[in-house]
Amino acid sequence: MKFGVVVFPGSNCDADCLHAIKVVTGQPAEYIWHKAGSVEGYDCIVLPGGFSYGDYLRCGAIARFSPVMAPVIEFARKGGLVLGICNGFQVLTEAGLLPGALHRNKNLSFLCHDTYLRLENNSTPFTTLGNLGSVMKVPIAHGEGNYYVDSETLKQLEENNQVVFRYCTKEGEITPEANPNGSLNNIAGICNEQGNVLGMMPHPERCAEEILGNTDGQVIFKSLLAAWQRRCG
Amino acid sequence: MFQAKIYVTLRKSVLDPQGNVVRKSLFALGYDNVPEVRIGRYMVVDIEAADRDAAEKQVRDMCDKLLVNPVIEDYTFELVEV
Amino acid sequence: MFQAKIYVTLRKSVLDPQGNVVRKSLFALGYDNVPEVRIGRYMVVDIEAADRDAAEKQVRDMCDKLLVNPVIEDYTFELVEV
Amino acid sequence: MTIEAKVWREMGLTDSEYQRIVEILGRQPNYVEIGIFAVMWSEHCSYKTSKPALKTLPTEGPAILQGPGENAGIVDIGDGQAVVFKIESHNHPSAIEPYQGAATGVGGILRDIFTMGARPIAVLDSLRFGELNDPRVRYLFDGVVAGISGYGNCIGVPTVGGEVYFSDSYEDNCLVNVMCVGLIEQKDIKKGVASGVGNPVMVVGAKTGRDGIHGATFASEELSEAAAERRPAVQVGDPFMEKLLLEACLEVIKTDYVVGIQDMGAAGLTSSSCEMASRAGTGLEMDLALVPRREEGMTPYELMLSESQERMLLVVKKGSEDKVKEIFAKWDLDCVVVGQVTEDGILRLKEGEAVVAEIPAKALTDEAPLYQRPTEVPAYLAEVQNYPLEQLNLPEDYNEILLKLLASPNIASKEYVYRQYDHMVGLNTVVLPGSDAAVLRVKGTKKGIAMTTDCNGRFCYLDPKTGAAIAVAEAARNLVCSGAKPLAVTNCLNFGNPEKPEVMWTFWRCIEGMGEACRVLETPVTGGNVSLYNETKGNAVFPTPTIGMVGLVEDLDKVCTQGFKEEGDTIFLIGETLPELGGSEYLKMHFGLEKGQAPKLDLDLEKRVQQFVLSEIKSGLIKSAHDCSEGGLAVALAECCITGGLGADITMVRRFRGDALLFGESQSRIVISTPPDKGVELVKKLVDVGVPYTQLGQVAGSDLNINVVNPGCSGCGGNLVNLPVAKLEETWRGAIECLMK
Ligand SMILES: Nc1ncnc2c1ncn2[C@@H]1O[C@H](COP(=O)(O)OP(=O)(O)O)[C@@H](O)[C@H]1O
Ligand SMILES: [Mg+2]
Repeated sequence: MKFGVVVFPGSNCDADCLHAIKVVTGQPAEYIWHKAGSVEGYDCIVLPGGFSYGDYLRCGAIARFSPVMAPVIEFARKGGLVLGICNGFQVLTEAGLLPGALHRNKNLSFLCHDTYLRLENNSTPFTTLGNLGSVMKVPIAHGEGNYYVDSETLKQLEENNQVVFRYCTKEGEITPEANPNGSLNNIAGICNEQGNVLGMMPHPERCAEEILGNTDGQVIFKSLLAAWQRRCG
Repeated sequence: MFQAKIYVTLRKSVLDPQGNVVRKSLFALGYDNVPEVRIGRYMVVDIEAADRDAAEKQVRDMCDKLLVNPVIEDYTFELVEV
Repeated sequence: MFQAKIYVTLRKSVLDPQGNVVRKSLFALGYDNVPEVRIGRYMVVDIEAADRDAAEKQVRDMCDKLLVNPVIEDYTFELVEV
Repeated sequence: MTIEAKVWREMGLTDSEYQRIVEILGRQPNYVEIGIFAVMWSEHCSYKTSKPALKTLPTEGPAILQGPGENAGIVDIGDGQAVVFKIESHNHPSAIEPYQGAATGVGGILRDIFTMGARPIAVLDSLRFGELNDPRVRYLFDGVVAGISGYGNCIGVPTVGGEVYFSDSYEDNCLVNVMCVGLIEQKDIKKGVASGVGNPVMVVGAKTGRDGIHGATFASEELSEAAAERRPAVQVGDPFMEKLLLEACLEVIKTDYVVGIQDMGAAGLTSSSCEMASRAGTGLEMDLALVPRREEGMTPYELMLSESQERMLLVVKKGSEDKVKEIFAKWDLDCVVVGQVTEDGILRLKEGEAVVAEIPAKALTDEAPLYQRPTEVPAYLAEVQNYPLEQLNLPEDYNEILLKLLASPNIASKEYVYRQYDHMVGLNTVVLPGSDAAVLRVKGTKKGIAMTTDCNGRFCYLDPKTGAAIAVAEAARNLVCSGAKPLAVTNCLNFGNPEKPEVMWTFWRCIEGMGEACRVLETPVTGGNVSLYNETKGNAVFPTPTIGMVGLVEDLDKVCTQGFKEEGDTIFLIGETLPELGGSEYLKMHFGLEKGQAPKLDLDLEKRVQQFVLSEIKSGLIKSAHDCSEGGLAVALAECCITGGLGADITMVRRFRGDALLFGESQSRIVISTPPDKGVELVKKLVDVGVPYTQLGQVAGSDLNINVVNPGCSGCGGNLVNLPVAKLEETWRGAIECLMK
């Protein structure tokens, strides 16, 4: 299985994603430059965290027009696996691959700390190896992770089971206190209707190695590999 | 040469965290007569165009395409010849 | 009840990184006729005041005290009765 | 230009300095030349006041690859790798505009590191403000933290540590010191030299605007109304531009096109060009008309003195210009040839054909006058040192005092600050902020790099020499507690107006103390930064010689943290508690006193304590280690309990005042825990090396209990502290946030 990690100007978790993918899955992973005209030959595209174009104007708003995004969108429409983490999630919403928008955290300040996530949907290719309702500890690091979408679409998201992760307490309850940024319904990550595009604010690549004291993030990369193996043997 | 003054605001339905914080700190400063504050973006875009219509059309395009996110934002703009 | 529309801009010779990047990406989108973009803030402040003068004075105070950073920003505002 | 106008005075030059310039040039300088001399000879760039003292610091050691004089220091960490690090102040800009001042401070120090070819892997920030009950202070504090967070997070270098102190002495002059640590393969080290006559000189990065003209001179005078008048256009940081610059520079440095490279920091194009020429013993000729600019009608004077951020000066091999441009173009960056290296040692500036300035490069860098400024013992010293502390009443309720201390902003958790910093990006942060020192792994090895910044300004105020030595000792202690061997120091010397003999005296004493400690602890000084004139209306900041230190963890499996690990473990205090209350947070918080003698520091004992703890962390005997700093033993124990989520039962013999025993800040003390069955072995080793210690008790339950027994006085003993760890934690964690609401 071959992973591609897109490098936008200002991406800064690109190297981290590449590292985590290789360490966890043992599969090849390469950078894809934002000016690339195609994403041929990749089985999964990762849009990493960071501050593409400085997060100027709106997070992800400018990166969304990078040349590479047209083939990425095409790839996604054809059912290709696309994972957007943090800034990558913001790019996906700006690009219209995922509904809604991420705006300023409710307390206005950047937040970097562990959060607890409850797995709400383990039937996506990103989460099959996780147990439904299980709690994982994954750090966030963002100033604009406050998920918003109009009530109509929110209703659909919930009905279609597109909410994949919710911020919760250590014990797994969904409470206002457990919601770090004011996201609607404590939403931390969502997928598209087909389930092949996932966007999440927390950083699984930051908790995928023993040495970093937390391996809860591994399940996402391992699930991706498993999904690919099921499909392509 | 034209100059577009673009006013971008958060949609009514969207909570404005920044506006709330500012309202609270105004209150703390003794301004108890400020029921609401909304904070948006103010963009001044210079644009070379043959005529007002052309300029106007282009500004609208830019906003719809890049400058404004319709999911959470609304906008209005003025165009002045300079 | 009055409503103040406050326009905050970066002072003339102060660098506007955001404006520059937006200008460049507009260019990349084919808008080669946009020599400059400056990005500031647009604030809408509701304010209860006896009369226009009182409101105006208060708005100016708020700007000088909290809403505007005089070291790098300038502002203007309009006041409408609502 | 009319010389009668005495323009040099407005630019901060004295008449005698001006005469010196006339002698050097053998003629009257023109306006541009005066401006160039003024900024290069400013305190900020020339160190004309501090150099004589700095020369006395130890700068050599087996691990030192680059000492003072370059853009940053370099230490060997084995395997052909090295650590590049430096600390810098941005005090004055941050006082004017906290967000941008702090942000551009981060930007500047990052450039110092990647200029050498190193990839920045961590930032630390050492901050000082007035008391948080003042709204202006809260504004500065929030602005500075937001600025560091805004810039550091965006560029993707984790901010992993630092310190924050609050004291009235910093009310009008906040201190913002930022340290950056980078990692490099020794073969890739680049220097700021303009060698190779005929080689092209290139300007890279942001366009030049009228930002911060005379910022360097501005940083060399008191923050007065008058100074505010001449305030230059504030520099606004562009972290996105810097990120592109960082990646592009590291890419181009990996090629062999680059001869020398230097960032444009204070005094912008002026300092970078003449320093590069001076180091190489060459000259530079530049056509200012070629410098990309942001604003119209900029004069040569403005172009040379602009402090626009995110710019670099490159000297590349002749013929490689296009290859270099290609690389920068890939990152969407301007890269323009503006001149070439010459042999005559002259910095020659043209505008088109017209020569606008001609100055010997060395005259700017090496011939600034040095000042042996007069010194005089400060009058306040005797008064504060002889204050009769022994007459103070003992506290009624030690529980109450401990909780108050944990809630004091100087001791309370700094989570409010570091949760606003991305301290994880890069996947290297093995020990996160919240312990004594941060530890980062070196991918592909078993090694880790530990780092910390430390300085207790109050101690330096009460006893400059001992205070500065303590800063070094504490920094080393913090590294040792994390299992690292201290390697080297970078320092940031924040003082008041050096033209005042009393300030100058404290400066010299601090350097003396620092030098002595660095010698004994074998941590040479690899560079740093001096920030003087931190003084307003006669109020100078506490002498604050901030120490940044890096250390090496040889095996990451042996890294150690402060939290207690397991019920039943035995707790020891390594080192000795003396009846010392002087300068303690307890005195300040409970009695409102910043008086007394600074704690004694026995450097030989300090060294033995550190060596012992380090070797027993490696041997696995020590499971947790935390040094006693602000708040003394009781606070250290509380922090071990909080971070470990475990309680402790402590019993001590009281030989003197209970408050000194619990809250005094005696030096060279480390609280450690060891497995119950290893206590005997540990004691034996302690006795062998003759390091004093006290067995305190064990890790147990969910409360912190501190009992004292009092031989020969029944009833004086008993339980002094009994508090649930949950209560300690809630008090300690929430304190600063509450004050900011
Ligand atoms: N300004 C800051 N930025 C980042 N981390 C900080 C800052 N201030 C304090 N910290 C972190 O909080 C912890 C405690 O700091 P401090 O009380 O200064 O420790 P010590 O007393 O051992 O020097 C350390 O891990 C330190 O790195
Ligand atoms: Mg410590």
